Amino acid sequence: MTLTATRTRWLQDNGVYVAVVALLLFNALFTANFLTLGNFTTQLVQAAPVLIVALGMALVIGTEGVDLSVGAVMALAAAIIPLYLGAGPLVAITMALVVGLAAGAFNGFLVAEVGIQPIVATLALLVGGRGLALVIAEGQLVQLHDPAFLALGTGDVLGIPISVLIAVLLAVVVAGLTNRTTFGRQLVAIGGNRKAATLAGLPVNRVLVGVYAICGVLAAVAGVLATSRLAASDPADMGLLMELSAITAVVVGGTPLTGGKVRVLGTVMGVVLMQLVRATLIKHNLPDSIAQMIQAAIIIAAVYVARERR
Amino acid sequence: MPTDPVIEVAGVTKTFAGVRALDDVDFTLNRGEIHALVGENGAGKSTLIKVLTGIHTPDAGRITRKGHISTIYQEVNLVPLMSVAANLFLGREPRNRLGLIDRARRSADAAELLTGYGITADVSSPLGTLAVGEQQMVALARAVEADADVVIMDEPTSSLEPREVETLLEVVRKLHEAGIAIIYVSHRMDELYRICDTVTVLRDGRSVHSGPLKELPRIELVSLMLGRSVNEIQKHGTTAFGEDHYAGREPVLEATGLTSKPRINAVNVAIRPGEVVGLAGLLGSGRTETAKAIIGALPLDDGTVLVAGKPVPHNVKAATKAGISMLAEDRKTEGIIPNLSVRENIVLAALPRLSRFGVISRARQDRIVDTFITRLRIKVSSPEQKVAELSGGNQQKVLLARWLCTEPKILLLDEPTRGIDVGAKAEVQALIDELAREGLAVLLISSELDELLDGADRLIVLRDGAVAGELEGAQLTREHVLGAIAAEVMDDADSN
Amino acid sequence: MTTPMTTLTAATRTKVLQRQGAAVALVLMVAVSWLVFPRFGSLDNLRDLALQGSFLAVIALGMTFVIITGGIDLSVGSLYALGGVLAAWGSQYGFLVALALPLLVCGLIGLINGLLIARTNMAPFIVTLASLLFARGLLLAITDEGANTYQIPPDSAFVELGRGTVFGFGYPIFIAAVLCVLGGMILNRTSFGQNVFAAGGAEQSAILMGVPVAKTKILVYTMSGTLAGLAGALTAAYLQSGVTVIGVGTELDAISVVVIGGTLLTGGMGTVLGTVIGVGLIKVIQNVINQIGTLDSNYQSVVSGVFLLVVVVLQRILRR
Amino acid sequence: SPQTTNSGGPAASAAQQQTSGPGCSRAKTGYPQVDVKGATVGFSQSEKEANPFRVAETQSIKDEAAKRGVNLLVTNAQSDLNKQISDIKSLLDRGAKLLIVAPLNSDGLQPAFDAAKAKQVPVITIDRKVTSQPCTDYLTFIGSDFVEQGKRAAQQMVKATGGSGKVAILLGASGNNVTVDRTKGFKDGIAGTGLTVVAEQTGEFDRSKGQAVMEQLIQSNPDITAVYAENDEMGVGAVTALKAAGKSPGKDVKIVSVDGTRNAVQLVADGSYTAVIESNPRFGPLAFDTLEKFGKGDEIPQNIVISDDEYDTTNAAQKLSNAY
Ligand SMILES: Nc1ncnc2c1ncn2[C@@H]1O[C@H](COP(=O)(O)OP(=O)(O)OP(=O)(O)O)[C@@H](O)[C@H]1O
Ligand SMILES: Nc1ncnc2c1ncn2[C@@H]1O[C@H](COP(=O)(O)OP(=O)(O)OP(=O)(O)O)[C@@H](O)[C@H]1O
Ligand SMILES: [Mg+2]
Ligand SMILES: [Mg+2]
Repeated sequence: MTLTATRTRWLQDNGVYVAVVALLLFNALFTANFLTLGNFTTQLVQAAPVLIVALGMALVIGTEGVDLSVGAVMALAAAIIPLYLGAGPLVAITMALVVGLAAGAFNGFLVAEVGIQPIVATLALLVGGRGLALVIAEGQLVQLHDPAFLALGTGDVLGIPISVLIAVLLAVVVAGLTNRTTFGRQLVAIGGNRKAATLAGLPVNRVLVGVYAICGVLAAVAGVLATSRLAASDPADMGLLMELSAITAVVVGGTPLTGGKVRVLGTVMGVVLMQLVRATLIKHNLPDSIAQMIQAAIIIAAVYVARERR
Repeated sequence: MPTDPVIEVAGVTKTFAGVRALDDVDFTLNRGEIHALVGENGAGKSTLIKVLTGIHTPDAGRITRKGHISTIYQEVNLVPLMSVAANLFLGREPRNRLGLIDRARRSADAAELLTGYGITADVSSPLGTLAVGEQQMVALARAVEADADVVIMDEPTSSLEPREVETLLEVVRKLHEAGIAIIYVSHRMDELYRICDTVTVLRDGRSVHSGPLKELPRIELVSLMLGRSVNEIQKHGTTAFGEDHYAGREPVLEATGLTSKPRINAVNVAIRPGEVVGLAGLLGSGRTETAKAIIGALPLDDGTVLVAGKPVPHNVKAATKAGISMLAEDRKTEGIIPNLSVRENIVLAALPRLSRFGVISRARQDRIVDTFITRLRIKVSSPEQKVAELSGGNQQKVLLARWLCTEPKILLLDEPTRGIDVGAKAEVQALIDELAREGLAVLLISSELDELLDGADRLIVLRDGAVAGELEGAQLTREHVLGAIAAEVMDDADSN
Repeated sequence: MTTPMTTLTAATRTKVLQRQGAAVALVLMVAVSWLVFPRFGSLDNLRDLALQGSFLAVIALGMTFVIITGGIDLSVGSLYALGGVLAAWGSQYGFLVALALPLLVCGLIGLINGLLIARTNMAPFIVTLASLLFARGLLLAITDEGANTYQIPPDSAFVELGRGTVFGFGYPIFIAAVLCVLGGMILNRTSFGQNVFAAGGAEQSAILMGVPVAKTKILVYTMSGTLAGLAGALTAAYLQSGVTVIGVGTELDAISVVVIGGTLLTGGMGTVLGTVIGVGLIKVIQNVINQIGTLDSNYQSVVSGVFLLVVVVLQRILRR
Repeated sequence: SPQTTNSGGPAASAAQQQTSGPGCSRAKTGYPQVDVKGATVGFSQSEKEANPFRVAETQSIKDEAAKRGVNLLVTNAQSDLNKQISDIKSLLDRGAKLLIVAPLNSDGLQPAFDAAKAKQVPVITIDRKVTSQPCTDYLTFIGSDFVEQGKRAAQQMVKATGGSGKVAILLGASGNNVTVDRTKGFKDGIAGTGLTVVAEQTGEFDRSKGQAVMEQLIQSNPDITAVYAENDEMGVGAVTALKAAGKSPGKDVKIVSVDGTRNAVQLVADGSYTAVIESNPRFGPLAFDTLEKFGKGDEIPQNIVISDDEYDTTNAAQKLSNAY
């Protein structure tokens, strides 16, 4: 293999890391007060919910699917919290996760058993889910005061914010799931060639329902964390456009939308990259117009480098 | 024959991520000749063809082409969702006065044209609803009708049964008479000797011989392909099936009354442990459907499947669990998982057995994978190589390995040697034999009559989705089988 | 048809019914609405329904082509808004500029989408997601972060394009109708159309069959961008201004109607007629929600979601 | 240009007004007389009732309609401009003789107004001014003056900071004219003082985005001493962000925002917020009064500016019940 070919291949596999490092360097040099602990904490805390959603999204994308309903599921989780907070945070969180699980499993059922294309199956929940959340919450934002619940969003363990810990833990679990388990292997096999996977006797429907259910639960976890951090249940805005952020992060991280492959660490890096991009644009006080165009350019550049060559 | 090259290749090299698929290859095709291109699986035949047609750009070397080339690629390359007629005329649709596609004429032309190739299917139905062999004939018709100066055929007969093969060879002969040059790739020696003038042998990406075919003894050709001495090969023989072995035990598989309208009707299949039962029949007679019905991949109107006397629910998962495995006919769409590595593809179906609490054991995996790569002589750069990068034959071996490592009780093989080279074919056949001796029940579907006659202990002949007869013991001769199949032709004659 | 095997059997009749699942749903919806809500059938209401549908239909027409090639175009919502703003700005220089500018600029962005997708093997979803952002950013940039809304002189000929009527039916309806007929013709009766199907049905095979897949894709995205720009221009003419806040989420509407119309998201299959029916369905349900009148605004989206679900599930079950 | 008088008293209920521009009467429009009582009135809301302002606005119209024995038809455009046009047309179709419209956007409703004009149905626009012709396309506009709101926010800010310091602006959604006006008013208001704008970033009128943006800004500009949020939600988000960064909002960082929601006013009362300029959503009484007046044949003004209250540390606790 020629040297340039090796180099392109390397860049292709590691492009997102290079981009993250480059952006960190840029900020270290040109952004005031960037190299502070507080700043890094802020970036991680803001990235945590996106990462949690993106992990689930990566699994779904691995099966050659996509889940547009994650933002709506976050809103549903947010709407559920105040209803049950009276019975204690644990009950409220459990209920929110159960709703996420149910929503995800419902998506999975539509995709696997009914055979509806993922993008449309989950579009229905995207359209209706947030409305449902608002109906549950009677259109109201509810401020939350339960200290135990709020600690989830603001507390830390040994200086590491709890939400970041949870996100990292979940990333490790999802990485283990994809690389080390039968379930993970079956998932990518289904994404690679569903017909062949069926003929190989894999439990295709069970895996699909499982994957969407996991994605739903993770979206609910993200919804719970974001709600706690906001100290309010805000179903109208919670997780708005989260589906696009998550998909972008996953794809920028090197997981192809065509399925058959899941890159967990890449997804983490994709989330970090997009978070850094947002932070950089805000810190340099660029107008929204320029900021959006720069984001577009960075997405294209990152995906261009990591693209699969024919 | 005067040399009048239409294609000239000099010093072509093509490398894929570490694999040298073509290494300094020279090749010349003269006007009006039928040129055989042979070699083991992975020798570089398909790659050379793709370089010739411009799909791949060579790393080095020179290619000169004269005239229009039309190609039938190894894997059927048509659009399954489009109608048969649209596929046939894609890119050269008949137009009406307004310059718009004349759909009525397209359908009429297509129907007429295909009748000449023995295809009577509705030309307005999606191509994907045709059996693989029929699709292959459509691809052939498409390529031949394209007014080409050169026609390249990469294993065109691999999914055809005898009658279709004759049709195809007839077409080749006509093209030859019209002065069209042909490159013909096949692993079937008989065909090559019947129609080809010259031969080029590829081995490990290098062209090791080029010259007239007729003068080259068959055994020598094989020796050139395999790179082994003539003596060594003579010891082994050509087909590797051993003696028939008949087991006196109870059937392990009993499928009764399998019906899925309109494709199969009340098909019964019973196989005893250690028995190899062959399914014979014409293209589209329902052999694939029967196998799929047994494994639960085809919705059934009626019928039951018993394994060791116990009924099996009608779905693939349950069937796999009960010990049935099926090697699918269409490896591209129903077999390989292209994104995954060779290792992952091999262990896919056996995963539950190789893992504890859902966590996979890497060591056990590697052991199995190494065993099968060696045993089936799968040509890979490493088990981590993507399966999509393998040559067609090697992919087939990977799939075979996938099923063998599930340690099935019943193995359904749909065209197991399709596209496999002589050497490997013998190995696969020997393997089937060996497995049967170990007590496996095998259902063998093959379009190659010899393979069926040699390999099967008993033959079930299908016709129009129903069992037309069973042949056993002394009846297992070419004449008997052709007779059973030919009955259809006579039926047709009667009804007309 | 001279195919010997074609006879209209019961099986093929069911097939026709299956393929027209959306049409059946539309007819039912319209019939029920007409009975339940007397005002639904009023000429005014139908005219408005058709007019509102026409803008979406123009966008969805381009989307149909894109989806048949197995792609997706998320940028149409932003391009729709951008097209409107450009048309309004251009209207000060006359009719031609007002019409041509959005088509050119949006077509160019579509072309870039197509080039990136076809030539670099990047996923359409992500490429067009980036252009969704880019076009929105561009729109904000040319309107001073949205502070400027360009007005179209009420007496300009351009306004007539959006507001003019024939028998009370707006020009955009006719424009959309003509485009859809043309689109259907291109799809089914030209080799470009056949290439679109082939590129989406089996890309690798299509390449091997000599179909200019890359060129086809580039054209299709250019078309989609141009049509989104045209829809924007028509809307601007209708609204008499280049409103900056429109088009958010329009891409999802367009995708929904295309899919409801029976086009496969995985590519290779689809019809323009289906898309038109899909547009009809979405607009009718919206109209019916209004006719009910008492529905809480939050329930409205729940109803839309459930409706979308029911249609796709029904279609799926019919197709079995 | 419209001027606002500061009522000083409890906001809302009475909704005092200041009018301007040449008047409009039934005689000028040639519209038929319609008695408000018993009439069918259509109300076209622009956005989902998912934020306090919209909830209060719709409720105010509904309450007043019930009080006056009006048959009210309500539609909601769900933030879709084309849908609002259809909504208005369908209201006309369903027999509305009077219309109250909360426009989604200043531009683009011309076709709807034309349809109303054709049926001789008078239209009152509330909360957002449109660029169409008053008295021709619509009767009058009732609403706040957003530029003025920005100016008043600036005055509060100058008062609280003593006219010097570094301000971060949390902008509303891009492309929205409320954003544009509230920014302009504020910037005009602080011109010539020692306040400098060091950052202006959009928080899209959303609490969590406001919070996220504030978290970024406070890291890169730790010397920020004032925050102007263009709605309460973003301001409340900023409070959370500032507290997390170890600042004490309302004290070392002054916060002023526009809206008058209960949550924000409560924060003012608690001392962790500086001031809130009200954007009054209670259009019901004023809107129906105006329709009645018009029906009687009286001349009504072109612009009716609803009075906006303001809350600061001195009055927030007493006025808390007025917040919505
Ligand atoms: N796209 C690819 N990427 C990587 N390696 C490839 C690719 N295509 C072919 N190869 C490798 O090139 C070699 C030649 O493959 P080719 O398909 O030409 O074999 P073949 O002679 O046609 O074999 P068969 O008889 O099995 O069809 C093989 O080792 C194969 O693994
Ligand atoms: N998906 C399908 N839809 C409709 N008809 C089909 C479908 N698949 C196969 N058929 C038809 O069913 C019949 C039996 O096909 P089958 O594949 O079983 O034949 P076969 O004997 O295995 O032939 P081959 O040797 O080509 O595999 C054929 O006529 C074929 O056209
Ligand atoms: Mg080959
Ligand atoms: Mg078969």
